[in-house]
Amino acid sequence: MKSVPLKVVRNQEIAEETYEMTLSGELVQEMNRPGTFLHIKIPGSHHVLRRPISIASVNQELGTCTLVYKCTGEGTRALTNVRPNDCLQVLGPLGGQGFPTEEPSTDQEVTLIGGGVGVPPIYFAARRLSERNIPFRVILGFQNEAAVFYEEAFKQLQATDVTIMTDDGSYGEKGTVIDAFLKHDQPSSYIYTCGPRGMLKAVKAAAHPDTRVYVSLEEHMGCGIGACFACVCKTEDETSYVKICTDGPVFQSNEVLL
Amino acid sequence: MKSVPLKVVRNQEIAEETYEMTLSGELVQEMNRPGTFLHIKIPGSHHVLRRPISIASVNQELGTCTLVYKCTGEGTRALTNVRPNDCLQVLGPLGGQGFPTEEPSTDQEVTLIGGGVGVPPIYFAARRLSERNIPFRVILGFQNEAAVFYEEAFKQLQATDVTIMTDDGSYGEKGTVIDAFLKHDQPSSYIYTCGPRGMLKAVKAAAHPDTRVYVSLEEHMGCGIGACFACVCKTEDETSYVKICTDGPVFQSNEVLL
Amino acid sequence: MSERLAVNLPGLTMKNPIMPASGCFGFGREFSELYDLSLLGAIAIKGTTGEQRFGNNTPRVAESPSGMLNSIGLQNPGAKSVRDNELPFLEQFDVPILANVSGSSPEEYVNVVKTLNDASNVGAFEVNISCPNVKTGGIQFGTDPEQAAMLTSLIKEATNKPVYVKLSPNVTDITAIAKAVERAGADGLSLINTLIGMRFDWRTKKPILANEKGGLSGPAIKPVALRMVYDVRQVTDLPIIGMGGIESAKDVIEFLIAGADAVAVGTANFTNPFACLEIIDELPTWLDQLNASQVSELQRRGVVL
Amino acid sequence: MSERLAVNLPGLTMKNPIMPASGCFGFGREFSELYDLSLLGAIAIKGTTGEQRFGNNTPRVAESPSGMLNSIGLQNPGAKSVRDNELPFLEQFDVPILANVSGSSPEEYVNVVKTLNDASNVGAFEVNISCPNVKTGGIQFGTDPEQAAMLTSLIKEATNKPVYVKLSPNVTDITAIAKAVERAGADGLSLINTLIGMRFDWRTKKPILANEKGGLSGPAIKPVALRMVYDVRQVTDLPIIGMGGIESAKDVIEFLIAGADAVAVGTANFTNPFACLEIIDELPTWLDQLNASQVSELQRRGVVL
Ligand SMILES: Cc1cc2nc3c(=O)[nH]c(=O)nc-3n(C[C@H](O)[C@H](O)[C@H](O)COP(=O)(O)OP(=O)(O)OC[C@H]3O[C@@H](n4cnc5c(N)ncnc54)[C@H](O)[C@@H]3O)c2cc1C
Ligand SMILES: Cc1cc2nc3c(=O)[nH]c(=O)nc-3n(C[C@H](O)[C@H](O)[C@H](O)COP(=O)(O)OP(=O)(O)OC[C@H]3O[C@@H](n4cnc5c(N)ncnc54)[C@H](O)[C@@H]3O)c2cc1C
Ligand SMILES: Cc1cc2nc3c(=O)[nH]c(=O)nc-3n(C[C@H](O)[C@H](O)[C@H](O)COP(=O)(O)O)c2cc1C
Ligand SMILES: Cc1cc2nc3c(=O)[nH]c(=O)nc-3n(C[C@H](O)[C@H](O)[C@H](O)COP(=O)(O)O)c2cc1C
Ligand code: FES
Ligand code: FES
Repeated sequence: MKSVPLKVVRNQEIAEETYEMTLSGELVQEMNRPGTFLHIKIPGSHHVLRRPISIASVNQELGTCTLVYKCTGEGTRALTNVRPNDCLQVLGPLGGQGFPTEEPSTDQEVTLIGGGVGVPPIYFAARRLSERNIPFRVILGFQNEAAVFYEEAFKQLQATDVTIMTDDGSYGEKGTVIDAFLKHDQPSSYIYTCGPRGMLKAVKAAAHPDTRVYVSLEEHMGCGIGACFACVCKTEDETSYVKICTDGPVFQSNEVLL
Repeated sequence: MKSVPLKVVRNQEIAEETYEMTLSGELVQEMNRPGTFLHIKIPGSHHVLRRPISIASVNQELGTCTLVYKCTGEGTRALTNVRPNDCLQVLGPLGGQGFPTEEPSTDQEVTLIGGGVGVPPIYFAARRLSERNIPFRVILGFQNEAAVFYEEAFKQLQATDVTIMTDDGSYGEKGTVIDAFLKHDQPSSYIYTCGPRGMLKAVKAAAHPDTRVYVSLEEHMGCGIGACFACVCKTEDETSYVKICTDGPVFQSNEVLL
Repeated sequence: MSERLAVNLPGLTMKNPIMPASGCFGFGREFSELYDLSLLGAIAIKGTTGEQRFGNNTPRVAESPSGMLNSIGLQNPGAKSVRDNELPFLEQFDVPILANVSGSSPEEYVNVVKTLNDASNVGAFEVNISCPNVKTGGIQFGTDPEQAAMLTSLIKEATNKPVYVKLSPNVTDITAIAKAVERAGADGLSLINTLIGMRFDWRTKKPILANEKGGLSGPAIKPVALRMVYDVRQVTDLPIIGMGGIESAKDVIEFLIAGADAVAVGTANFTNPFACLEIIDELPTWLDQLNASQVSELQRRGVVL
Repeated sequence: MSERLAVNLPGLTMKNPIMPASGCFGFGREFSELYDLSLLGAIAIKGTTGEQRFGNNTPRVAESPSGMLNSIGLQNPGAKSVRDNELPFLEQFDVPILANVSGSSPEEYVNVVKTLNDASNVGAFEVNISCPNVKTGGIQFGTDPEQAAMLTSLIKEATNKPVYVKLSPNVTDITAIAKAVERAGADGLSLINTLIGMRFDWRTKKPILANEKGGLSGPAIKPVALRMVYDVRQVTDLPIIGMGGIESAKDVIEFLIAGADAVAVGTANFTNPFACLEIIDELPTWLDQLNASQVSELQRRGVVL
């Protein structure tokens, strides 16, 4: 974990209000766990809080990493104005626990479920699984056709299946990722999922009891390194808290209260 | 007076911590009075106040104006990072009264006295006088050699004389602009001066009673357009105030209490 | 002019909820050269005192991150001159005036109100009991509920026009002052005025402002302003003109949600002289996004009353 | 390590005037992975209560221009665990600890102080009478001079270590509280804690923070903090630890000029986790520019006392 400037290589819109940004620098060498994230200083001096963004993929040959972020507020809006060759102050990689892509064996299947900008860390996990030849299926949910991204990217990773769901049915099938999930009756050994809290909850509820479900959580963050207690989440038994930034952001679904 | 974006054409250091910036845009057409200024929004959102900077010259053929500013604080520091093709939000031209370069006749002489970053509006005045073939002498004061700028530019305008004074004698002559001024015994019809308040005071005191002395004043500004009462200066009789942004920034020296 | 934006407050029939804040817009002359003042919801004019005031020494403004300090010190030409020279100028515009009133003594406040009372375009008074920049008067009326109430009743007796009291944020409990002035007859509340602050010049090792202290305004104070609007909204039904750091239509929405009925825009006029106009232009789009047909649908939403 | 930066405060022999502010640095573990904590002047640890606390619901932070709101709600493992698990960890570093103490009742404060009293690296206590984020206790001690004094004397009786009282800025007159706790025996003052603020989410029309209100910190509050340090400096000779929006060595100079003897850096640790270290590195250059051979030459300069 370091705080260093990374150079912007590319920053472009890939879906409605959704941007893909590629960064280069030595720090990339330390980025290797899907589910971990970068804490990015927003250029322009009035933002005191950094923004946590998941690593969506890394290319160690080129020394680059790629992020996908949605423009939802002032900070991410400012990020869209960043240009190639600008530098971003990046703290990371952060997160004590990512998706355990080293766990599944080739005779097990992983179901990857991503909602909206929960898709990027899922994609990084898919790359790792694909490298290890672990079979995986992908279910992605988006608001509408304009919001869809990375369908092709997942297909190129030889996913067993890639299902796209949209809220309004304007692309893929109409419905939620849960609808798609329930249609498939073969329970997989693992589920890796990231998306809105309600979706994670529904995935947890719908999963077969034998499936190990890993959820990646989001919360407003201060420090990003475990010092400020901003990003806590209750444990499932409600007797204690975990810190999403350092204990997570990925948790086994029975560790936390969703 | 308008508030519009102007495009940055050039922005480079021309003396120690002193930058010359050229801007282009239609607004330049309205810039024609030496002594008037632009109220510039500092890029980067945490600055709520604009910065007043004098117009140092305009080139109507190219549609450009040039400013010279010293990096003295956070806002001007941010300005140094502006790059060609960036846009700056500019309100202007501002100022109700500039140097009256249309007043002198060709048989009169004008003495131009500038101190530090008081030089730019003096230079704009010199260009106008030169166009009208009014004879003028120039005395410029700087801290030291590294701070000197525009000596050559004034010479090219066929100034009768260009004297450079430095506080430490590292360039030109050692001493103040007043020292240089007092050496010249022929009083001129006009003095146009801009610089630190103490210098203006000394020029006023040293000037021959028949000389019309015009001083350009600086003050911290809010609105720049006369609405907020931030930039006032007492009248010489202390019975009332003038607003530097709209009644000035140039005043006849007996109008204001220096 | 969209009907959707209209807001009716005591004495102020506003085309939209936006007015420039007192002290940041002079008496409108300068801004009238930039745009048509009739487009504004109302105008809060510069704080007016009994006699002409020259204000404090300069520098009178300093900057801070996302904010500024001012210590203008109520420079103004005095109530008579405002009545005879400034208000008539504003009559050409179809916009109600909120006359901001200051003074060193209750008598002076009353005197200003009486002097301006007959100006037909003055829709209401805004009593500044919170100016941090004058030595006597002003702020002590704003920090003591009893004094605030006393001043309010005196002014209410002096005019038949609605009276808004402008509260100071530099207090332990702003709701106590709000309740006190409500009981004393206030028709509305304006909040907040500036927070007292200071900056120092590292070169001279002295305060930057000649007056040492000044009032902090701008986006920096927005969360404090929102909190106070919200707190005051919980204890009163009076109309609230919210202000403090408003720069955009989104900020306006935030103040409406917090409990304001209309808003004032101060410092943003310096950052962008067209701020009020741009906010008014953008408001309809925000209403659309919020599925609100009228501004009034957004007022007092988050309110627990 | 330059002797020029050394600062001596009661209980805190500091290599330099910089300490991370309470709540923004945990108990040092995380930052110790970024740099050597022995480089710091001191460390103010996270506010500690009698028993373990879980704090408020999330979201616990929100952003505002040049600032942030937090409503952590004093989550901490409780005094015993701090004594047994956190303070021993910090012993490996050559840096004095300022133990920040909170509670809902005077008894709880006293209990925390007694529990932590024997930890050898605790140089002094910082009594937080100003936390805006807990329902009971905390802030009412900070808004009433008598309560503040009462609490201070109780704590003074419970320990022989120096006691700093951390004041709330959410008061009409901070100097009254400062004088009261001085009379009650405080050895020093810390100021300021956060200003109470709020933000709203335009989409949900609800407060962003689960706890609704939170404490505003960061550069936005710097002018308010400087003003309060200056005001308090005029009425007391006690050492002052100044804080509120410090991001740079230049900010530190401003606080020293205003009247602080040392400073704490809070929010800036989030913006830049190396903030404290970079400030310490830059200070000597600033001393050069100011022709000061020692930090002490800059202390209490602008002071009128
Ligand atoms: C571990 C982690 C990984 C993430 N990965 C991605 C990703 O790959 N792509 C992506 O688009 N988004 C991701 N997010 C969400 C992303 O951090 C927020 O969308 C972003 O911070 C919003 O900032 P803003 O400036 O647009 O919003 P603003 O509303 O202006 O932000 C204000 C404050 O609230 C915080 N905030 C607002 N929404 C969220 C949120 N949903 N989660 C956390 N903080 C929030 C901001 O960080 C900031 O501190 C991730 C969040 C976490 C915690
Ligand atoms: C009419 C006019 C014309 C000017 N022309 C020039 C010029 O051509 N070249 C040039 O280098 N400078 C000029 N100045 C001075 C210039 O405005 C200041 O140097 C600049 O505003 C300082 O900003 P900063 O961000 O560097 O300093 P900061 O200290 O960060 O500024 C903080 C605040 O103080 C104000 N301020 C600080 N110093 C001054 C000052 N000397 N005058 C006015 N406001 C100040 C700033 O505008 C800002 O509001 C002019 C000033 C005026 C009033
Ligand atoms: C330069 C300046 C002058 C002001 N003068 C007055 C005044 O005369 N009367 C008054 O009630 N408020 C005055 N104020 C306070 C504003 O009306 C407003 O309450 C405050 O600035 C907060 O709003 P803002 O953050 O949008 O500026 C003044 C503010 C500024 C910045
Ligand atoms: C996330 C967070 C947690 C805090 N927790 C505490 C605390 O436990 N005890 C305390 O006295 N102050 C606490 N504070 C206040 C800071 O110590 C400091 O007084 C305040 O943030 C102002 O400084 P800053 O602007 O540099 O952050 C906290 C501040 C923040 C931002
Ligand atoms: S963000 Fe600070 S503890 Fe997680
Ligand atoms: S800057 Fe506002 S009146 Fe001159």
